[in-house]
Amino acid sequence: MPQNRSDKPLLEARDLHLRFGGVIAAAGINLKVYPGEFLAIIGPNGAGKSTFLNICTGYLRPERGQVFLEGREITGLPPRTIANMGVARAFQIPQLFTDKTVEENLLLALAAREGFWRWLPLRAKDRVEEGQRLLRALGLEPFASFAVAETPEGVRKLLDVGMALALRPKLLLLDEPTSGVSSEEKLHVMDTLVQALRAQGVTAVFVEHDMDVVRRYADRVAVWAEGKIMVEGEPGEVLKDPQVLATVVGVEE
Amino acid sequence: MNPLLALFDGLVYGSLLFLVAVGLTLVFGVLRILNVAHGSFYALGAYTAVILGLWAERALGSGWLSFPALLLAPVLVGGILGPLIERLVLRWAYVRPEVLQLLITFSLFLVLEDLQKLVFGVQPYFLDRPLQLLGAVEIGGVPYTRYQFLLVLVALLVLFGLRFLLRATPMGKILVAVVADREMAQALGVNVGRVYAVAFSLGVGLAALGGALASPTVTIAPGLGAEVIVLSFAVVAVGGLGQVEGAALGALLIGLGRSLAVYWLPELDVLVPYLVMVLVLLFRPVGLFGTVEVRRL
Amino acid sequence: MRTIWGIALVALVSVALAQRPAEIRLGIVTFLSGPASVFGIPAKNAADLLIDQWNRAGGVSGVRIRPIVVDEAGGAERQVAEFRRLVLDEKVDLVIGYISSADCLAVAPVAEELRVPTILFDCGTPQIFEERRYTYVFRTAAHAALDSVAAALYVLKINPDLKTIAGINQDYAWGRDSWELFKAAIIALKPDVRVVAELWPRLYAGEYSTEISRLLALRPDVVHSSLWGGDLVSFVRQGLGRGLFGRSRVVLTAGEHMLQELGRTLPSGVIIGARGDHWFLHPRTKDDPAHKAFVEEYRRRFGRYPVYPSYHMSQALLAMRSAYERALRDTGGRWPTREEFARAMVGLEIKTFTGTVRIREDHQAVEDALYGTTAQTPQYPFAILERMLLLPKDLVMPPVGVKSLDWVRTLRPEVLRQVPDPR
Amino acid sequence: MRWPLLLLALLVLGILPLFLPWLGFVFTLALAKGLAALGIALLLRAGLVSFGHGLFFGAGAYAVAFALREPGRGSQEATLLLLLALVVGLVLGFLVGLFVSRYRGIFFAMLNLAFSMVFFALLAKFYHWTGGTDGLRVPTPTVMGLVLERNVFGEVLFYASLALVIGLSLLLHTFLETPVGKALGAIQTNEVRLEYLGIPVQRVILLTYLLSAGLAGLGGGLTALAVGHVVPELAYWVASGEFVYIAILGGIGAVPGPLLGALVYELIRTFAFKYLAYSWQLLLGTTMLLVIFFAPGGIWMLLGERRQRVASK
Repeated sequence: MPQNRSDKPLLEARDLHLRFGGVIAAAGINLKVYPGEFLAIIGPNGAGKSTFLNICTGYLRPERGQVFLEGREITGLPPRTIANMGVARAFQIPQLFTDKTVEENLLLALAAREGFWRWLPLRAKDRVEEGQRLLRALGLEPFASFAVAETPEGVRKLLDVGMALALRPKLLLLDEPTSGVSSEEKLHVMDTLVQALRAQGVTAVFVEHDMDVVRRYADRVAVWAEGKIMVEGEPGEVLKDPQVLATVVGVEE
Repeated sequence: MNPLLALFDGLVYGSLLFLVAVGLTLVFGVLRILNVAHGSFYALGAYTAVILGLWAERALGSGWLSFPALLLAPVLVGGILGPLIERLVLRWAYVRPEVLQLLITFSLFLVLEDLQKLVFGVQPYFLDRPLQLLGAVEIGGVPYTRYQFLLVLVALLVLFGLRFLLRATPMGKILVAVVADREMAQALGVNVGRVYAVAFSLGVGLAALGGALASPTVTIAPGLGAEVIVLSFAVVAVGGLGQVEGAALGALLIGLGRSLAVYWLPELDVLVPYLVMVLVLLFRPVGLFGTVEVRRL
Repeated sequence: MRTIWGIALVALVSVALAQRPAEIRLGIVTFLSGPASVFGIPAKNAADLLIDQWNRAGGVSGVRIRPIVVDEAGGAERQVAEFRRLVLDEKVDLVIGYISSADCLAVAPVAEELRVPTILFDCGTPQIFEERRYTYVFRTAAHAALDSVAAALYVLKINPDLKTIAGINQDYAWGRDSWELFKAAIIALKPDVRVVAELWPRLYAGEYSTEISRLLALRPDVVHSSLWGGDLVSFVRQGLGRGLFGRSRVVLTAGEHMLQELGRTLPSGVIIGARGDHWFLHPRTKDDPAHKAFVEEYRRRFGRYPVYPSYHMSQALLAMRSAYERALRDTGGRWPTREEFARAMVGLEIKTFTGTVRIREDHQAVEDALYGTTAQTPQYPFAILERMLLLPKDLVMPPVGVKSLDWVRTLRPEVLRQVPDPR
Repeated sequence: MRWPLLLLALLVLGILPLFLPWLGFVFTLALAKGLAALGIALLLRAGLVSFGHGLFFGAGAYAVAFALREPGRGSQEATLLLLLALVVGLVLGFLVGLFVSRYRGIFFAMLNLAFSMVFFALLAKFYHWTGGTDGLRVPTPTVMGLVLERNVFGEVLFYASLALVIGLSLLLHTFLETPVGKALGAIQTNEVRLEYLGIPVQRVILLTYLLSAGLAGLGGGLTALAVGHVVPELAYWVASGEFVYIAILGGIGAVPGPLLGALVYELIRTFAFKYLAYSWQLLLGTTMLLVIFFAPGGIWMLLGERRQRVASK
C-alpha cells in the first residue's frame, strides 16, 4: 500500500521520554504513522514497545514529549477519551469480559461505540446483525455462544481484536497479535485480521516478533532499541540491515 | 487545661486502639481478608483473661498472677481458636470473591457472639487486680494509673516486636513475601497454607491480647465485641490496610483526635473515629501507608 | 335457708368462673441479650418468680398466667414486628415490657392500633405521655425527671454551698434527658452553681480515661452521671484507680442496679439513685413481710438481691393484678374486656414491695424517690446505702400535662425547705 | 422452571396476609429490605460491596418522618412521601457516589461504612431535631387523600409495596438488559477494557450507585410508614450488613433473588426470635455460612438449574 509523505501523519510521537526505575522505556522517541499504512514495531524484549502503545492510548503518561492525533495533542488524556477519538487497542494478553459469551463481548464493544446509554436492550436487532457480520468477518461465528473462558487462545485473540474493530477506529494499536497462537493458526489469524482492517481502511500499528509476519503484512517497520528508533523503512531493506539483525533478531538463518 | 494531659491521654487511648486493631491489619495484609469477627476474638481474649485471673487469684492466692493471665489468654485463644477456625472456615474462603469473604467473617462474628454468650453467660465480669496493684501516679496535678503507662509500653513492644518479626525472622520474611505477591511466594515453594494458618492465629492472638490488656479497665459483658469492630476498621483504614506501622499511626491519630475532642469539643467525641476515617480516605483512599495495586496489562 | 344461700353462692361463683378465660396470656418483652440484658435478666427473674407464686396460688382472680417471653433485642423496627406477632399470632391479652425508650415510643402507637393493654415497666423517656394521650398504654415506673430532680435535691441537701458541677453521660436520649433535667434542677434551686464540663462519651464506649483526666483536672464539687450496666462499672473502676471519688462527689442516678456487681471496690460517699424508691433495705419497708418474702425468695432462686429493674417489673405485675381485681368488681364478676381493664388501670393506687404507686389520668405512674450515700459494711459484700432521703412523689414528678423541663425550671430554692434531712 | 415458581410465590405472598395478618407486616418489612438488597445486588454485580447503604435507608425513613411533621396536605400524602424518600435516596446517592465511585474493593466498602457511621452518629447526636436514639414517631399518612384506619393502612401499604416491588423489579430487569446493565458484570471482570472501549466506568458506577441509593431510600420510606417509628439504628453498619447478607442469601444472579432473600431472611429471623430466643444470631450465622459454601448462587440459583451462571473468580 504506497503512502505519500506529503499528507499529514495520522499519529505523531514527538521526543517521548519515560523511565521505570532503572529501565529506560523511551529516551527521545519520534515516530510518525501515516493514514492507511500498516506499521510494525520490532525490537528486543523489554525495549519499551508495549509502553509506547500504553502512552499513545493514555494508560501511561510520558515524563517528557507529546503525542498528536491528526495534529491535535492527546498526551495524558484518559484512555476512554482517546478511544472515543478513534484510537482502539488490542492486547498481548486478550482483555475480555470473562463473565460473558463471545458474542456479548462484541455486542458490548458495539454498544460502546453507539447507543451505550440508551434504554434499549444490548441485543437490539441492528446491533446483533452488525455483530454477526463482524463475527463472520473474523471467523468466530461458531464460537458466538461460548463462554469466553471455554474458547481456545486463537479465538480469544481474534475476539480481542474484533472488539477493537467494533469501535470502527481510525487507528488500531495491536500488541503482538499472533503471540500465543500456534504457527499454523498464525497466518490464518493475520490474513483474517488484515483483510478486515483493509476493508474498513483502518491504519494499524502492531508490535511484532515474528519476522515472517512483519515481512508479509507490514508496509513499513520501525526498529526500537534502548528507548530509541534505530531505523525506519521498508521491511525488505530494514530486515537485511546487519545491525538490525544483530540487535533485534539475533543471527537469522 | 495544659495540653500535655490531652496528648498523654491521646497516647494512652491510641495505644489501646493499636493493640486492638493491629491483629486485624496483619490478617488483611497476609490473607487479604477483612476479618469482621475480629471483635469476637477481642471479647474472647478479655473473657479468658478475666476467668484465668480470677481463678489464679482464688486457687493460687496471689493477685500478681493476674498479669501472666493477661498474657496466657491470647496464647490460648490464638493458639487454639486460630488454627481451628482457619482450618474449618477460612480454608474455603480464600478462593471466594472478596464480597463473600467479608460475609463469611460477618457470619462467623454472629456465630461467635452467641457461642460466647452460651459459654460465659450474660452477667458482666471484671478483674481490676492489675489496676490496683500498680497504683497511680500524678502528672500535672492529675493522677494516672501506672497500668496506663504499661499499656503504652506494651503497645510499643508489640509494634517493634512485629516489625522485628516481619523484617528479621525467616517466618516474618515469608509472611511479608506472601503479603507482597501470593502467587510468586507459592511458585517459590512457600507452603502458603501453613503461612495463612500462622498469620491468622497471630492475628487472632493479637486481637485476644488487645482484649486481655483492656480487660482490667473495661467490663466484659455481651456486645463487647461489636463495638470494637468498627473502631478497629477506622484505625486500620486510616493507617492503610495490611500496614502494621499504619495501624500505629491510625490509632494515634484517632486517639489524639478523641482526646482533643474531649478536652475542647466534647460534642464531637462520638464522631471523631469516623470523621478521621472519612477525611483520610477521601484524600488518600489507600490509607496513609497503603499501596495502590496497579493492574498489569 | 343455708342450703338456698349455699346453692345460690355456688351458682354465682360457677357462673362467674364459667366466664373466666382458661389463662391470661401475658407477653413479657425484656432484654435477654446484649449490654442491656443487665436490666432485662433481673426483670425477667422477678416476673418468673411472681408468676410462679401467683399461679401456685390459683393465678390472678382465679385465672393462671401464661407468660410468653420475647427478647427486646433487634431495635425498634424488630420490636414492632414482635409486638404484632405477640398480639396477632400468640393472641396475648396483655403485654408488659420495654426497657429501651426507643422501643417504648415505637410500640405504644401499635398497642393503640391493636387495642391491647400494654404496661411499660422501665423505659425512662419523659416524652411518651407528655406529647400524646393513650387509652391502652400505661407506665408503672417514674421517668428521668424523678431521678434528676431527686438527685438535685439530695445533692443540695448534702452540700448546701455547692459551687461547680460536671456531667458525664452517654451520648444518647437517656443521657441527654438525665443531664438536661439535672442541670436545670440544680440551677433552678441554686442559680449561682457553675457547670464546668458536659462530657458525652459514646454509648457502650467502655473506655473513659480521657474523660476522667478532664474531670480530675477540673475538680468539680459534684460529677453527675446516668451511666448504667457495663459502662457504669467500667467508669467507676477506671475512676477509682485514679482517685476521682476522692476529688469530687459522684452522683450515679441509676447506680443501685450495679452495687452488687461493684462489690467491695465501690468506696463510701458515692451518691446512688434507684430510679424510684427501689432498695431491698428500704428504710420504711425493709421489714414489711411481703417485701422481705420477695427479697428472700429472689435471693434463694437467683443468688443475688433484687435490683430496681426487678422492682419495676414487680410493680407492673402488681398493677396488672389490682387492675383485674378492680375491673372484676366494676363488672360485678364478669371477666373484663380489654377496654374495661384499661379503664380500671387509670387512677389505680397500689401497694408495691417498697411503697405505693399511683397511676395518674395521663397513664404515667408516680412513686417516691430514694437517694442515699454508699457505705461499706461487714454485713454485705457490697456497698449499701446510708444517709438515705425519701422524697415524696409530687416533689419530684411534674404534674399532669406539664413538660418535665418546663416544670423543673419553675422550681425555686424554697422547695429545699420542704425536703427532710437525710437520716 | 423458575418463572412459574416465581408466580406461585407471588400468589402465596399476596394471599397469605389475608389469613395471617401479622405476616403482612413482616412481609412489608421484607419487601422494604428487599428493595435495598436489590440495590446492593446491582453493585455486587460490578464487584462492589457497600457496607454503608444504611445511610440511604435511614435518610429515606427520616425524610418521611420529618415531612409528616410539617403542616399542609401535601406532606401527609403517602404517595408523595414515598416519592420524597426515593428522591432523598437519589440525591444523597449522587453526592456520596461522586466520592465512592472512584474506589474499588475493600476501600469502596470502608468508605461507604465510614459515611454511614458519620450519618448514624449525627442522627443520634442532633437530639433536638431527630429525637436522638429515641427516634421519631411516624403518624399514619393519607392514601390518595383518604384518611385510613391504622390497620387498614397497614394492609393497603402491604399491597402497595408488593405492586411497587413488582413494578421496580420489571424495570430493573429491563435495565439489566441494557448496555449499561450488561456493563456491570464487565466492571468486575475487566474494568480497564471497558475504559479502552470508551465507556466512562466511573459514570456507570455512579449511575448504578444512584439507583441503589434510591432503592434503599424508598425501602427506608416504606419501613418508616409500616413501623410508624424511625430510629438511628436503621443507618447502623449492622443494618447495612443485613442488606448484603440478604442479597447473597437470595442470590444476585437475577432480580427476584434479593427479594426472595429478604422474605427468607425475615422468616428465619421471626422463627429464630420465637423459638431460639437466646441464639438467633447463631442461626443466622450458620445459615449464611451454609449458603456461601454450598449454594454460592444463593437460594434463587438453588431453585433453578444447577449450572453456575456467575463464574467465580
